Amino acid sequence: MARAVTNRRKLIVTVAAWAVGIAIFFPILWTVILSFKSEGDAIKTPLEVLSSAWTFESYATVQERSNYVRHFWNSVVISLGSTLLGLIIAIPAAWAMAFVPGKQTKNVLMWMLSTKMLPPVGVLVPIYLIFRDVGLLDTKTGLVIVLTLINLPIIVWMLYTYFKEIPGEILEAARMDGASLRNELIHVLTPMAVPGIASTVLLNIILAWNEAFWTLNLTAAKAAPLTAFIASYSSPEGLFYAKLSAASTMAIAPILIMGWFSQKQLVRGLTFGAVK
Amino acid sequence: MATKASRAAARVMISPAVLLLLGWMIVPLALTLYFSFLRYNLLMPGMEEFTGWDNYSYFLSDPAFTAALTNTLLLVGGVLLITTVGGVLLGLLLDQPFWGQGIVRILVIAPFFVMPTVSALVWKNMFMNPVNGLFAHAFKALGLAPYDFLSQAPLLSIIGIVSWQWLPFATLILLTALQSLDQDQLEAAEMDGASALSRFWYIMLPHLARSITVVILIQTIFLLSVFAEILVTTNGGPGTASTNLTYLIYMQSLLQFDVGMGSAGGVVAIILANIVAIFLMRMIGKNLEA
Amino acid sequence: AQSTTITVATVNNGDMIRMQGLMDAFNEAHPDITVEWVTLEENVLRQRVTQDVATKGGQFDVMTIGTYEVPIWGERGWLVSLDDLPESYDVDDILPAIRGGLTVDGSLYAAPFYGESSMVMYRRDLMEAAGMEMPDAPTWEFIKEAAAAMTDKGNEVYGICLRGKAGWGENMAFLSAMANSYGARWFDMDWKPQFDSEEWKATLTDYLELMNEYGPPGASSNGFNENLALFQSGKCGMWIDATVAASFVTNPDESTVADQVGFALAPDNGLGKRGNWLWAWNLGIPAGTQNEEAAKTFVEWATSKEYTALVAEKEGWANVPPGTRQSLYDNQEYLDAAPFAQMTLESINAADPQNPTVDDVPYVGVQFVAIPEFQGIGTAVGQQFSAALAGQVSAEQALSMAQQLTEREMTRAGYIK
Amino acid sequence: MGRITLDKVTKSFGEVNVIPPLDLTIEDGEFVVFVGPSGCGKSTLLRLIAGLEDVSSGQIRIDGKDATDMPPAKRGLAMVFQSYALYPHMSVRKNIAFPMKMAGLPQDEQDRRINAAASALNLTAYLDRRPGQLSGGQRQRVAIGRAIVREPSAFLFDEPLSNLDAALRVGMRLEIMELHKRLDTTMIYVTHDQVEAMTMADKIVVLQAGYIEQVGSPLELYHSPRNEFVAGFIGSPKMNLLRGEVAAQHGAATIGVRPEHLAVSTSEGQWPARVGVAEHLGSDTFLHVHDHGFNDAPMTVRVDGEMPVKHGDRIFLTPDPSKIHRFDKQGLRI
Amino acid sequence: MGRITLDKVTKSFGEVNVIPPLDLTIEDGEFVVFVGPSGCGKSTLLRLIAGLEDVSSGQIRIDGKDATDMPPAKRGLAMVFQSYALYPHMSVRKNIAFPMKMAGLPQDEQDRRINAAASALNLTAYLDRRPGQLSGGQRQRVAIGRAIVREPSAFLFDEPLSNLDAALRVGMRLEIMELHKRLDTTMIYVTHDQVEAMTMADKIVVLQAGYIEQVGSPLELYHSPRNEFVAGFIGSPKMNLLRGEVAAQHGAATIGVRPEHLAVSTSEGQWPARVGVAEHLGSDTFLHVHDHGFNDAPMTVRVDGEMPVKHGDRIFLTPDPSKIHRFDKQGLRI
Ligand SMILES: Nc1ncnc2c1ncn2[C@@H]1O[C@H](COP(=O)(O)OP(=O)(O)OP(=O)(O)O)[C@@H](O)[C@H]1O
Ligand SMILES: Nc1ncnc2c1ncn2[C@@H]1O[C@H](COP(=O)(O)OP(=O)(O)OP(=O)(O)O)[C@@H](O)[C@H]1O
Ligand SMILES: [Mg+2]
Ligand SMILES: [Mg+2]
Repeated sequence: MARAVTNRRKLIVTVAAWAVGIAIFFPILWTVILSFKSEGDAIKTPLEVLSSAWTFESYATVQERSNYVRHFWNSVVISLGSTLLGLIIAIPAAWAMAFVPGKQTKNVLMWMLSTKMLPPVGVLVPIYLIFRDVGLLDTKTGLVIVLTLINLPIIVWMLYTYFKEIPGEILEAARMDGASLRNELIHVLTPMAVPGIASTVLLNIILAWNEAFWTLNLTAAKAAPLTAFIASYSSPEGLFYAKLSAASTMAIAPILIMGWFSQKQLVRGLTFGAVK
Repeated sequence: MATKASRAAARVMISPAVLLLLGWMIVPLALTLYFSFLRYNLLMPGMEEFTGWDNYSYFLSDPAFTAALTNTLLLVGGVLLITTVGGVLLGLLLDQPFWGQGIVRILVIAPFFVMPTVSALVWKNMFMNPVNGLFAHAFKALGLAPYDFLSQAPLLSIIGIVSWQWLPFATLILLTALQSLDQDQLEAAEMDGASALSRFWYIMLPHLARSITVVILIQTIFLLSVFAEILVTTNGGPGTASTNLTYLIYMQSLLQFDVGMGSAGGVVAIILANIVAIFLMRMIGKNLEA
Repeated sequence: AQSTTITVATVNNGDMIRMQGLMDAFNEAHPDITVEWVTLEENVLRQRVTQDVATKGGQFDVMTIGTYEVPIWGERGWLVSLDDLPESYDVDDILPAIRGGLTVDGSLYAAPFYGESSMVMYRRDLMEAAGMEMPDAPTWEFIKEAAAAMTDKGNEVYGICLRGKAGWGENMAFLSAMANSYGARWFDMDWKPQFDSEEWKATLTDYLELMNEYGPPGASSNGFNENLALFQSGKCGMWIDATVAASFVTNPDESTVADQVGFALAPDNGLGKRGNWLWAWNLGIPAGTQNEEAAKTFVEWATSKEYTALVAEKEGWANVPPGTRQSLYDNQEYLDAAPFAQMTLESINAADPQNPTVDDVPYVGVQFVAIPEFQGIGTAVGQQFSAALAGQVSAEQALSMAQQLTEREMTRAGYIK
Repeated sequence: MGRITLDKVTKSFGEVNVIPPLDLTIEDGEFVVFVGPSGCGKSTLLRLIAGLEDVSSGQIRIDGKDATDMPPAKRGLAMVFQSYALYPHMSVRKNIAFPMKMAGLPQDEQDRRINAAASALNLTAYLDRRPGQLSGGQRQRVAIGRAIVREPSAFLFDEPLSNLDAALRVGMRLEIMELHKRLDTTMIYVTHDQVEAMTMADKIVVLQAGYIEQVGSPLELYHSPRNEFVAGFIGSPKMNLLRGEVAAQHGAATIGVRPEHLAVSTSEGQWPARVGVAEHLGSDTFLHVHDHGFNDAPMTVRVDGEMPVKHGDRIFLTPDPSKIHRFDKQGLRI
Repeated sequence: MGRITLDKVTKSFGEVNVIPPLDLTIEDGEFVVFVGPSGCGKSTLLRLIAGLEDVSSGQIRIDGKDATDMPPAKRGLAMVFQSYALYPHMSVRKNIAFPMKMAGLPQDEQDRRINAAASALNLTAYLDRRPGQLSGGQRQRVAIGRAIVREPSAFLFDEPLSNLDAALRVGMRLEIMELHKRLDTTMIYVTHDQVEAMTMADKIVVLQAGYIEQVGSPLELYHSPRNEFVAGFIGSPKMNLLRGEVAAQHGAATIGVRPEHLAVSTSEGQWPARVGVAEHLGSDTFLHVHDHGFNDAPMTVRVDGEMPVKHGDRIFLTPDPSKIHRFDKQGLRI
């Protein structure tokens, strides 16, 4: 309704929305707060925690203990790499499904999604053996391949829903204009789908960044990303809340910041064609 | 578009994706299937032998199996219920005009970016720990005995943690869907004398149906394989109170290194997942077409 | 020599992490060897290294493994034997109980980094306030009385903290050891599980009573770390756990009760076995590694007397890895710095992995059964006991479930014909 | 039953004043059409009457009762939206039933009215379809059906035909007019289509930037537009407006001659000119005429379809003197 | 350069036979318009010519060469789509340059042609804008510009004006006609708009269900429709078709009289009737006449705007005898 919203009502909504927003965000906020406390202070009652001294000591310890930069870099390479590779494979597939649909298109799409339901724990050993034999254990390449494969269905689906919204006439126009299929994809389809591709990329980076099972099990030292970094803080001896908070903050901050800056794209992409 | 040339091109274009996924599915699946009929324990090399259905009968008759099955369904169902209902309500709230919309949206979306391991660690230690956790402090401040979430209500606690991670996802999709609702329809309903509640029930909710299906589909895919949250918080316990299928297979296959049994479990899980998948696809198929 | 890189998988325990900070010394002595660390939480580590060694994945050159794995792996030829260690390493200095656990058919398959048993740690101030005095070798009876006397739930002081988190290395480590002192055992000589015995029933009943009445809330998810945090923050009157904890609870930087901690041997029931276990974290080299020489050099260095001296120099004697060498306990400086040293040594020596129980058993291992199936069975039984602690099932139910599932698994594994 | 009075009604969106004070009375049973250029406030005015927007000041009375603060549902009006705003997830039957369901009417009464509306609108065969399965014209009828069953005291239509193709529009236009004849209910109708306005209205309200330029019957506006704006706006093709000397000859700043009021001859006449594009429609031919010596813009002339003229021909135009409209400097009719 | 011949071309989608065998020749430089009811296959035919669909059988020749299996880009045709299908992410300049870039033309030649096209189409000021920043008419011109620079042997237009509002359509219609005059290239134009078809075409092709009903110049079709379908389809308002006795009097199964060929009198005439709805457009009035005694459907009559008739009046109609169309039982012209 375009009728004027009374300020009173707006105020009530504002209070409610902020309360909910802060409640949902609170665990993250609290983690960040604890990361700036000493171990001893971190387990005190909330009021004492807030009034205690602020310190960078946990960050210093974490930094000293583990090679954050390397884990971070591995995470970046793996998530970007798998996203890029995924796009290269998925764009043609999504083009085919969106613009030359056949009777089986829907089924193929659903089948692709169903491959995501394969429980990873059930197939770890076979994959491990295969990776061992081809020498992909503890390599970024290996992880890029696995993450590409597990996220490919999602990428294909997202792109498919995006491409379907692009009028086929434009591609036909390109064809009339003498564009080959390759040029049609590179010069017309891809740039037009940029918003969709952007959100696909974002979601995929998030999924790849947070994937903890394969990244942990197929790496040792060289290719280990931030998920492995976290695994070394999960329950050490002694007080660890502050160190855990610091490590957690360091692990999630990059993706959180990226997500915040690009949330518009992300939100649009997340709708999976659910919203027309 | 439908010329012979373009159809041929389409087949070429789709084949890398299809072949890769086929490989990704078939190769491990075939190996898993093969292993599932072997007595194969990593710790006892050289003793592999064919055992027929042994692994299956052991896996299926394990009392933990029924528990895991129930827990899996409860976990998926519980999280879906909380996130969709919560998502709709939150979506409705955030759809209203208010001050600071952008910032609140950022706050709400944040949990989606948090690694499952991290979120489980944070909830377990900083919040649900019955001695040093925030909830314990809150209970004590209110003069109540601290509640031990992870041992008294392990599955519920995990449902809570997982819901926290997925609520933003549901909220965002549903919020976007709400925003896409044709205002004319709401106005028409208003002219037709529908109260706010009726407008929600008869106009908004049906409009959201499609988005809700997508939320359910995507979340189910991810929720069926919830693992890190359980490993970090309860290790599937106490007893088997929070063991889901994925975790059960993990225990069989990676804790005991009983690849044979784990594979049998994997096959069972794949079958179950596909039953769920078929069910979902049916529902989606209908809802996505329109 | 050209530079080699070795990858070391290790658990995220304090002593290991300390070693990572002292690598400068190693690098100086061996500039041609670069060490990459993979630090993981215990359960994850165990799963990763076992999987890697069993499949010959070759991702690690040195693995941190426990006394449970060494005999099994050694028997299968998965580890490089360490029989050719130089004279200067002084193998004979290693405590016999520890060394015995790492030896298969006369060959040493891993070098102990630190060893531990379990003992009672208690708060002297609270004990005093309760008007009691802890003997050096308490009985379970005494422990129960003391726990009752010290508990003050209003002030968040709990008489006793014990492991409750499910896992063969968590609650089952404690409970198996406790059961030993109650005269119970895992299997009889025919590998028949014994959870239907009176002894197990007594063990579990007493354990549950202790924890329910005098333990902290949420005990069913407490492992070593959780209990350590509780004790350090002054919430426990007594804690029966690994001897290595002693250095943490007496460290004033971390512990609010550092100067009030006393030690005693693990309790017994007068049956000749105490409720303490034996464990060591060891460094082993998987067979087939490309960098065997470099790996050996590292293992030798990390478990040597020189390393002990290095830690002592940099971090003080209280922080050296304990429980592996007799020479450490002959060192007066250490004994002065570590008030718990004597008790640790005695505890270790009191354990006998070959004869862990009152009645005879077919297996080796104090708080575990050194067969490959044990990890799974132990954890499953641990789940049942943890459920009993959480109040979800009764002690009887938990025991009968444990009996059933163990029998099932042992039958499947072919032990029970 | 359906007299609507606007009394000094204004509306601003924030700073923007969309409707300046405006008075208007719509009599019971009248068919009133709002026309005006895009953005002039037609929809806003309609929505103010419907109650979907609050007035900034002034009063709206319906049948004498002050309705200014009544919620939309209480005003007893029904609205047909440009997009129809059908409920996509409900069948046609449910769509039509919705307002009655909201009003809590008994089921048999609902059925009676649905059947009556459906047969009146030729929808009986489609009652169980969803809107998505209907053609544009059918959808439009459903929207009307939903409005009819409420037995409103007035109907509001916001460009209800603009989404339809030309052929369908003609048909629907007639149907709405029939409906008006039959129900004899007040109808307020917004359109930017000339033909619709001229053929449907009892009374046309010409708006520009929120102001009412003229109110009158279609032929009143056609024959005596009050000013140049109305003159240019009403009639198709547009009236030719000539300035300068010719206008001065008629004692005006501007004169206007409609294309259909110019006689064409190839031999003699008042104004010589040259044919540009000739559009042959069969029944008529529209000539776009250049070089007439007045202003730069081509003049449009309507001639008989049989007239043999083509591009480039020299012709002579003679205006019907009684049909010349004269305007002063302010653009007002003289 | 631009002679297109279809030889027994058919097209089916799966089971559905959309185009039965069809022969058609389009001469070089002709402006051909395809009209027909919705779904009759106009777009399909155009897309077959363009090469965007494969023919099911038959042959398409362009300038004598067999083009049946040529890919679209090779046929040397340019197409303007209903939605214009501009590339939204490219500036106007890039849009126009795209086909030349694909053809690998040298940059300076590209620039030359772009500038020529832009100045011809009045787009010079907009070359650096994106399509999203242009009005509908401007977008249409860009689409044409993109087509022009390829110097195609023929242009194909698929309802290019149907997305524009009425006023703009008139303007663009004239521009396309100008363009045709200037370039003298073959143009094939699909529309369902009467006026467009009548005013633009050299030759109209009337399609029904994939069959060609008639091919001829606009006035040919208006004056001598080959059958009832064409008679009813061409001309607005529609021709009145009368059956039964009146028709028999003229020795036909059906006779047709256009609304503009009926004289109306209030006193005397051939056919007595009663006025239903009277649509006053000012310039004309369309009377919907009932009770004429022939068939049930009302007849439409066009009378002068000044004629004082109203709903319910009795009138008399007299057809112009020379303008009566006669059809036999099969609906064919006699
Ligand atoms: N909610 C709003 N907020 C601000 N300005 C608005 C709002 N709604 C309408 N306007 C402005 O009010 C003016 C009148 O809009 P309105 O929709 O009534 O025009 P209209 O006559 O219906 O035009 P059209 O023929 O294009 O539908 C326009 O300038 C428009 O921009
Ligand atoms: N890809 C297709 N698959 C199946 N049938 C099709 C396809 N494309 C068109 N048709 C059918 O072919 C017939 C002709 O369609 P076409 O689009 O050529 O009609 P048209 O004359 O352009 O209609 P309109 O005026 O509505 O644009 C229609 O019945 C249509 O349903
Ligand atoms: Mg409007
Ligand atoms: Mg078409």
